Amino acid sequence: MAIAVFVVAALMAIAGGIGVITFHQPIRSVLSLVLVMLALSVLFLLLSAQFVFVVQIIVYAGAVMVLFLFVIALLGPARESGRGRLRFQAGLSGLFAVALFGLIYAMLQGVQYRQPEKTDLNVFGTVQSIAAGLFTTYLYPFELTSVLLLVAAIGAIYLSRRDER
Amino acid sequence: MNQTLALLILGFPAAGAIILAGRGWRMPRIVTQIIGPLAVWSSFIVTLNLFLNHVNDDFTYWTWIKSGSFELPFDLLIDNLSIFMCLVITGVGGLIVTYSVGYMAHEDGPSYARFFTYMDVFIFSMLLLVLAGNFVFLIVGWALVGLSSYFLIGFWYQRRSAVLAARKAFVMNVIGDVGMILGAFVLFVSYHALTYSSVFSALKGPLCLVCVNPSQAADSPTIELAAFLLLVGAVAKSAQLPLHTWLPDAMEGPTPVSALIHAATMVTAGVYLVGRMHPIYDVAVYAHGAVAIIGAVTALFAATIAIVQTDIKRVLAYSTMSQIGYMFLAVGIGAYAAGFFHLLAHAFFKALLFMAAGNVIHAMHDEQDMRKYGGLWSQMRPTSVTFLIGCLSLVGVIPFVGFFSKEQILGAAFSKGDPLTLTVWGIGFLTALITGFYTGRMWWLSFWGKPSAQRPVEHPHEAPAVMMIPVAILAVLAVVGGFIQTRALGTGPALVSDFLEKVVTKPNWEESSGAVGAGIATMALATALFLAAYRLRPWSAVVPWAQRLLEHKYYFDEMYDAAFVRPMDAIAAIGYRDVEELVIDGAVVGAGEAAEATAGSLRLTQSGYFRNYVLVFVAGAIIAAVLLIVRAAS
Amino acid sequence: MTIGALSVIWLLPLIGALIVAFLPPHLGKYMAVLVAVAALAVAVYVAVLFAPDYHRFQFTETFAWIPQLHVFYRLGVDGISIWLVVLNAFLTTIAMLATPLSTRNVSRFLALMLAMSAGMAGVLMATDLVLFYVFWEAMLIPAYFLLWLFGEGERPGRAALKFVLYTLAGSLLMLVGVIGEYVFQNVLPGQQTFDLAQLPSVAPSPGIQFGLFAVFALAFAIKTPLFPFHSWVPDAYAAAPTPMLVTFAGMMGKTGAYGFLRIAIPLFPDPTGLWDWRWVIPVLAVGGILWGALMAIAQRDMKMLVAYSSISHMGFIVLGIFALNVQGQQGAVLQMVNHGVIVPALFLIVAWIQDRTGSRDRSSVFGLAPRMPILAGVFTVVALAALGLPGLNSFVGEFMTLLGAWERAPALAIAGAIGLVLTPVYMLRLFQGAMYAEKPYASEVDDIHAGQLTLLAPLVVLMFALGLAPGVLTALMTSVAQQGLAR
Amino acid sequence: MIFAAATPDLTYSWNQALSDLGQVSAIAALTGFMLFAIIAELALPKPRRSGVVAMVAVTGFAYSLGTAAYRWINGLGGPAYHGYATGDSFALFFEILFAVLGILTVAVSHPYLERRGLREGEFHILVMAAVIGMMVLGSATSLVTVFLGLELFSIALYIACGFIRTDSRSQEAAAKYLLVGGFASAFVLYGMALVYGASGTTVIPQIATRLGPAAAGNPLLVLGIVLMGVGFAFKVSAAPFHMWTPDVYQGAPVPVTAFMSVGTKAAAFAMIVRVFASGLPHLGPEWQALLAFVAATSMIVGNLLAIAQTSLKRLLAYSGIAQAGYILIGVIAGGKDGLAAVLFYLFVYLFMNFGAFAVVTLLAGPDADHDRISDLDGLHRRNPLMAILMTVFMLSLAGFPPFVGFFGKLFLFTAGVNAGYTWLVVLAVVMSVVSVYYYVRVLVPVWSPTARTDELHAPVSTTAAIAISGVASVFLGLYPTWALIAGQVGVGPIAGP
Amino acid sequence: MGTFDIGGSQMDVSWFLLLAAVLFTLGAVGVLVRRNPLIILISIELMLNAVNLTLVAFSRQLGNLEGQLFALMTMTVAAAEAVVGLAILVDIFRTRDLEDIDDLSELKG
Repeated sequence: MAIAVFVVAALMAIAGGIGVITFHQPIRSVLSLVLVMLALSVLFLLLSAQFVFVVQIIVYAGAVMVLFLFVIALLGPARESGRGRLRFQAGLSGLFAVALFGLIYAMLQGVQYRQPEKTDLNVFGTVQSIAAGLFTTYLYPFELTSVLLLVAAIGAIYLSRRDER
Repeated sequence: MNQTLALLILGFPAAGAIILAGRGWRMPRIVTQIIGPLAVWSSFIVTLNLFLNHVNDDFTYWTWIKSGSFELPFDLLIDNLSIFMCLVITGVGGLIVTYSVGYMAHEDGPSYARFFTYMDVFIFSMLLLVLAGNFVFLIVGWALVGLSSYFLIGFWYQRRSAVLAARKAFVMNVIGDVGMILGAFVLFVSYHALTYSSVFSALKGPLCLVCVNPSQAADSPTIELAAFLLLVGAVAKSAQLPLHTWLPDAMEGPTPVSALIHAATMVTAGVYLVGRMHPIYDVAVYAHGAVAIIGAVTALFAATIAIVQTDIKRVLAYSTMSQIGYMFLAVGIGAYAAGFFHLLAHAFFKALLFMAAGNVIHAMHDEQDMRKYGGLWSQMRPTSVTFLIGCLSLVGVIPFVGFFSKEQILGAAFSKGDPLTLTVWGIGFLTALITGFYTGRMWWLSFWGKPSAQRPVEHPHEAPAVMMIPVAILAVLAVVGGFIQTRALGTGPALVSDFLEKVVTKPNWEESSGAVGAGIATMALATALFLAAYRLRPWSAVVPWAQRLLEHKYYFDEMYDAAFVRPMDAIAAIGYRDVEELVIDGAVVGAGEAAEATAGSLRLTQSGYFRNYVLVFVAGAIIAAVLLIVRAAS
Repeated sequence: MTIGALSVIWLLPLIGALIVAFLPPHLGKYMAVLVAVAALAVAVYVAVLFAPDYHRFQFTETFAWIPQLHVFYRLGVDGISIWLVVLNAFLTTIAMLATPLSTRNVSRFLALMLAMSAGMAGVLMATDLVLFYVFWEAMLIPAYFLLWLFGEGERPGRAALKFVLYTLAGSLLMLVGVIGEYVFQNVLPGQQTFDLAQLPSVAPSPGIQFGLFAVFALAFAIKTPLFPFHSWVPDAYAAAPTPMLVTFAGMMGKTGAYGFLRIAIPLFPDPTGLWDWRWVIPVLAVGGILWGALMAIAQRDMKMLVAYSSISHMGFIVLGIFALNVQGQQGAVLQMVNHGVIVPALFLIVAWIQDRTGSRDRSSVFGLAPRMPILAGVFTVVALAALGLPGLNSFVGEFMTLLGAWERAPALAIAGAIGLVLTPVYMLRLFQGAMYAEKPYASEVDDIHAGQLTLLAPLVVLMFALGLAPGVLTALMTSVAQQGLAR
Repeated sequence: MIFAAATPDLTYSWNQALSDLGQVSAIAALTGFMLFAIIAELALPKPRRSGVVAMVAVTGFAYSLGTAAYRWINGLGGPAYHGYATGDSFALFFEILFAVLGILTVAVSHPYLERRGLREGEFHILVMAAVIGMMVLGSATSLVTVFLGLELFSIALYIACGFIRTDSRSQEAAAKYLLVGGFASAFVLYGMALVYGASGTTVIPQIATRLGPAAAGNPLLVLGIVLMGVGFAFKVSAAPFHMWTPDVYQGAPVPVTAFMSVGTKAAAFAMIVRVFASGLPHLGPEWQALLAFVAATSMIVGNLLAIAQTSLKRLLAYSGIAQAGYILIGVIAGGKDGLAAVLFYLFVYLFMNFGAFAVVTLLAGPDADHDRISDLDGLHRRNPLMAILMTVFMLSLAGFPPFVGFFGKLFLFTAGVNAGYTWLVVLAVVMSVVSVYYYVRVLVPVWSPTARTDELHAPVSTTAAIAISGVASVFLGLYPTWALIAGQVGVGPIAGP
Repeated sequence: MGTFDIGGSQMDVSWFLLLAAVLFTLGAVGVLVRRNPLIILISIELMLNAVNLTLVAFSRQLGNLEGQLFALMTMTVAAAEAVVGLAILVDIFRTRDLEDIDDLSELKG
């Protein structure tokens, strides 16, 4: 059962991934990415990461991707036209990508994984456990994300402000 | 006291030179006229004083340098040999400098002072050469006389030929200097000393300190090497084969210079050297033999060339070479005293010949071509007479000084009787005959007959007293000088030999009775040829090729030019163009240009395209991963 | 830490430079001369108090500079460096005096000259390897600016850059050598030292020495310059302004030779690997003697001729150093001093001739002797000294270096002696060509004036004095502070 | 004390939280000042905003500097936040460095912005944010905090690069930087994930202890090292991951370039040292090989490409690439000496490189940065002080003694040879010769005779910043010992005392 | 060791890692070949998502919560990056029509 879910989700994710990089219309790429995200969220759930699953759907697929859609809507549907200037780019890219994947794949083979820790799977990944982690051990990183977001916000505001000169 | 006196010998000419160099050209001419000769005569007096007091000592003044085991003082060696040489130098030198007062009178103020400066420098250098008590100051003096010679040859620097001749003389002399320096190195490495006393006493002791087998010490390759290297110096300075080509050209200098440096003193330094180094040459038989052979060959060689010369000074120059060849021959076979006696005699008659010729040249307004003289006998009687005395002495007519000295040399060679000496005697005999011929040719051509149509001056003036008196003194000496040493003929005194053989080695063979006869016969034949030369002059029409060969001086200059001078210039020019600029500099510049070119092409990778950058990024990541995988695998 | 005499010798010109740079021309020159004379006075004072036969560094100063790396500010002099320190101060004074007030930005020029002099003094006095290196590199900076900003010719900047890059190529590799010497020296960890007095006793293994010697020797060879690493010299000397040449040609090259003597020889007693470097370098030195002379023969430009003659002469110095015996090495030091006296004089004379005739081309300068009798007289002495006339100073050095070389290997001395024969060829061509001709030089040219004569006078006096009594110099050379150098 | 980071710590108390805050007080204080600056920016009338924000920023940096210095002097410092951050001397060293950098940047950029008509307070806020990010990176002892710090200063810099909104070059720089930066971040993150997977923790000291010597050769870790390594190399702008550098440096406003040329590099090196040397000591051979490759490429590419440049910013960018190669030698050599040399070099690089860029800010006109080398024409007459200081910076970068750059190289190279990387050091010195060529080329217009005589006005704050940099470049060279001691103390927590 | 039980099925973490690797590579390809800057941004998001999958998978395999927390942080960062990226692109779009990232090649050399 779980394996079936995994296979389906994985295929969807890959399909979405291919979609991202093949569709000419940006809007279709965005939607493909949403598909990937949804598929991944399923996998997260499968991996006992309920809270991440929720955040993935609500924040990531929901909010961030909508932002992309807004921008696309704002700017108009720009299609890539012509063949571009870098003639060898596509071929070489394919080659390099295959090489990169091959290397990653090769190195993932025969890995001796680490002995798992004894964990109660009933609380693993629940909102409570995440919260307890975030507000105690992860307090510092958590606070840092707030600064990060603040800076991103200021930057975005500054950049998108109309030039007053 | 004597120590100071010895230094004074050097001091007077040095002081004279410094004074004249510093202010001479602003002083009245008379001051120059006084200081120049006075410096030399003062030295002469001091030397005479030492001579009369029989001083014999090695005076050390200060440590010149000390460097590890190499310690060298500035010391002056006063012994019979150096006193003898000093007397010749200051005596004959004094006469010649005095003569110059008149000869150079046409020069303007600065040049006049310059001339006497150079002359004093020369006297100083020559005295240093003979007085030096060690090899280094011998070399210093050796080089300084070369320098003075350079200055004086190039005295009339307006003449390009004089400038070139000066340079030629200098470079040739430097070759000799280098030979001597290397010879000194050999001696130092063997004996760890460079003073004469240490080296010679080491030679007398266990001879070769570095020899593998001490029993070979008597004559070792080391000693031979040192002797040969010193010989290079002697040969260069004394214009012997094969380093002789500078001397004829050196006649570009004023005539007193030729008389002093290129006849009487400097060119005989080689003879002095071999005499001074007799402990070495006594042991080094091959080098010693080489001295004799070089001397003999040079004597003949130079005499043959003298036959065809037309320039009166050049005849005398080749004659000088030839006579020095005799001296070399003498010291080379071990008859040192005979060699030095001929040195003295030659100083008398050759200085006389040059100065008398100088009178002629003066009178002829610097014309030196004998073919344009003629008929001077009646017009310049005193000069002609003195010149004739010189000629007769040169030829060896009895009883002029040349007869006694030359006879002694040939006699010594004849009597020793081994194949080598007999050979050199043969050459010497031949040379003596040729000497008679070319001297006769010179005499008849210049002074006899009718005045040449091309003569620049119709009524030449006789030289002034200041020039004539030194010539006369020398003429007297040339006539009577021989009688101080007549014992070779079986009777009479041998003042020079007795005096010098306290220092140099005595010949270890007896004068044979046949030698005297052979000597007298030789000189008689030579005299006959002298007289016959009047008729035999147009000989060259018979063998024109020989004339050409001799006129080109056996093509030595051409050979040297082709073998050394032109290749050197060519190598320098080609080396500069093709190696220095292309390779040595090119490699450096090329490296820079290569870097720039690489930069230029690398720059194209920075295309400005984002996707290219990412591509390179990924490529880098792949390379890094492969690197680590290969590393792990190996 | 108190500042000792040696510190004063290099700090004085440096501080002087900072002040002089901002003074108006006249005041600047007075100040510069004053500073140079003061430094010379201190250097002479040190030489006077110097003790011979003492086998350590004298007047030492020590201050922990970078103790973590065992780097100390160590100064000291021994018999090898003392005379070079004096020579440097002396030449700096001459250079200051020789600088005409009409030079553009003369204060700046003088300041840079003083700074360069300070750097060279530091090189000669440093007894810590890192400190040596620091001075070694630092002196390039003023040299570069001097060549570039005050250079002559069409593209002085190019010559300056070539000089700096070429020199740096060597000296940066030497930095690897300095580090290697530190890392590979034969001591327990934590006890490393950069002390030049101690380093000879802790030499690394021969294989390492072979490599380290190579990088050090390259740096020194370029600076000296040793054949065939000399190609910066003609450009740089041609571009350098004359007062600069007094110290640049007179002193800077010596620092390379000094490096051979102070560092390459004692620190690497056995630099053998694929071959023995102590045979390679003298062969190159002989090559330099001959090649430099040949190239000098080929030159038409008088300044270039002197530049190449300098390459030839430096060959004798290196040859003497690698004779590896007392005569050779003392002769080399003597010859450094001698060359330092002669070459500035030659360059000054060439420059004055150029000033008056407007040309340095040998073919267009002739017959000056009647026009400039005083110059002719002085030039005579200088030319003779340069060609190694016995009795003048250069002869002593050449004699000693060749004697040393003969003791090591006669072939080296014989080949070197050929250089002695070639030297008069080009020197006399230069001298006679400029001075003599059938007619005097076409236009009226002034003789050198009294100031210029007084500038040359001390040099000429030294040429005679050092020739007559070189023992004065060698007397102090008995103090050798390092093992491995001939005593 | 080390917490088991993975498990929630329900005993975490206020006191503990406050004490942890104390360990990162420099960061915390600066964050506070940044918030204050934001409020000021919002509240104040437009003409006065920029100045006030600048003042706040300087005060914040100074305060932060004071805090860090105080803690440094008193030897306070230790792990905080369950091992996710630390206030150890390594962190403090970088906090001090970045605080100084911040002050210098504000001092230089305020007049620059005025000249270019961009009196916007946001700039200083972004600088503060970037400094915070860098400080976080310096004090991070967990992969998570490392990543967050990295992103924090990167994002601030993306914006800062595009700060001149209407300038196409500024836009291009920002876009390129952001896109390549995001791409590289993904690599870093992927690598971190793999390391996490192999070790079960993100806390760096624990990674080392958990893995132990047995981890050597673990493919997960090797892959992690490759992926992180390329990302790190990107951040220090080492070849072949350097391609963004010249473009971004050239397009960004000069003060931003100045700031990031020093800051990014220092922060990224702090990250490399922390992650590799401290977290993965048992995989030393792997990451050393990787970094050696990167270092060699950087030295070659950086130095050679710099020759051909006409833009000062680009030239300095390539020079920065080459310098990254030199510094990497110290990292590869490792050990106390090597890492201390890295810290020393980073500290002095701050002055010499920033100073050089700061001089370039003076050339800017109202419409554009004038950054061609020829724009320096006649500097010795237009502003002699700046000419002298520029000379000092160039000579120092070229590694001439007695300027400080030489000693930095000396320490780095010594460590390199000591560790057996002689070939790398030889390559470095050979390429250094090339580098002299272009550094000196910059000086040509500075000192050449010129017709330009118009005075180049240098505002007080800029002059002060440049002068401080110049004095530091000279003084730290004449007496490098103290700074080297600081470097040695700084690496104490990583290399041992 | 790399396996864990999900709802009774034994699943291997390497499957997830492989999937993540595929997605990561796809994202990288997107960055490499696409010219529309928006799509490049989207591709980067895809790469980050792939990493998130890796983190969460490891988290599950190790029974260690940290991976999930890390993934959350990553999402935040991704969001911030997206916002800033979009802002920059919008800023560029305001002054010109940028449909090809290769148009951004004023800076080069």
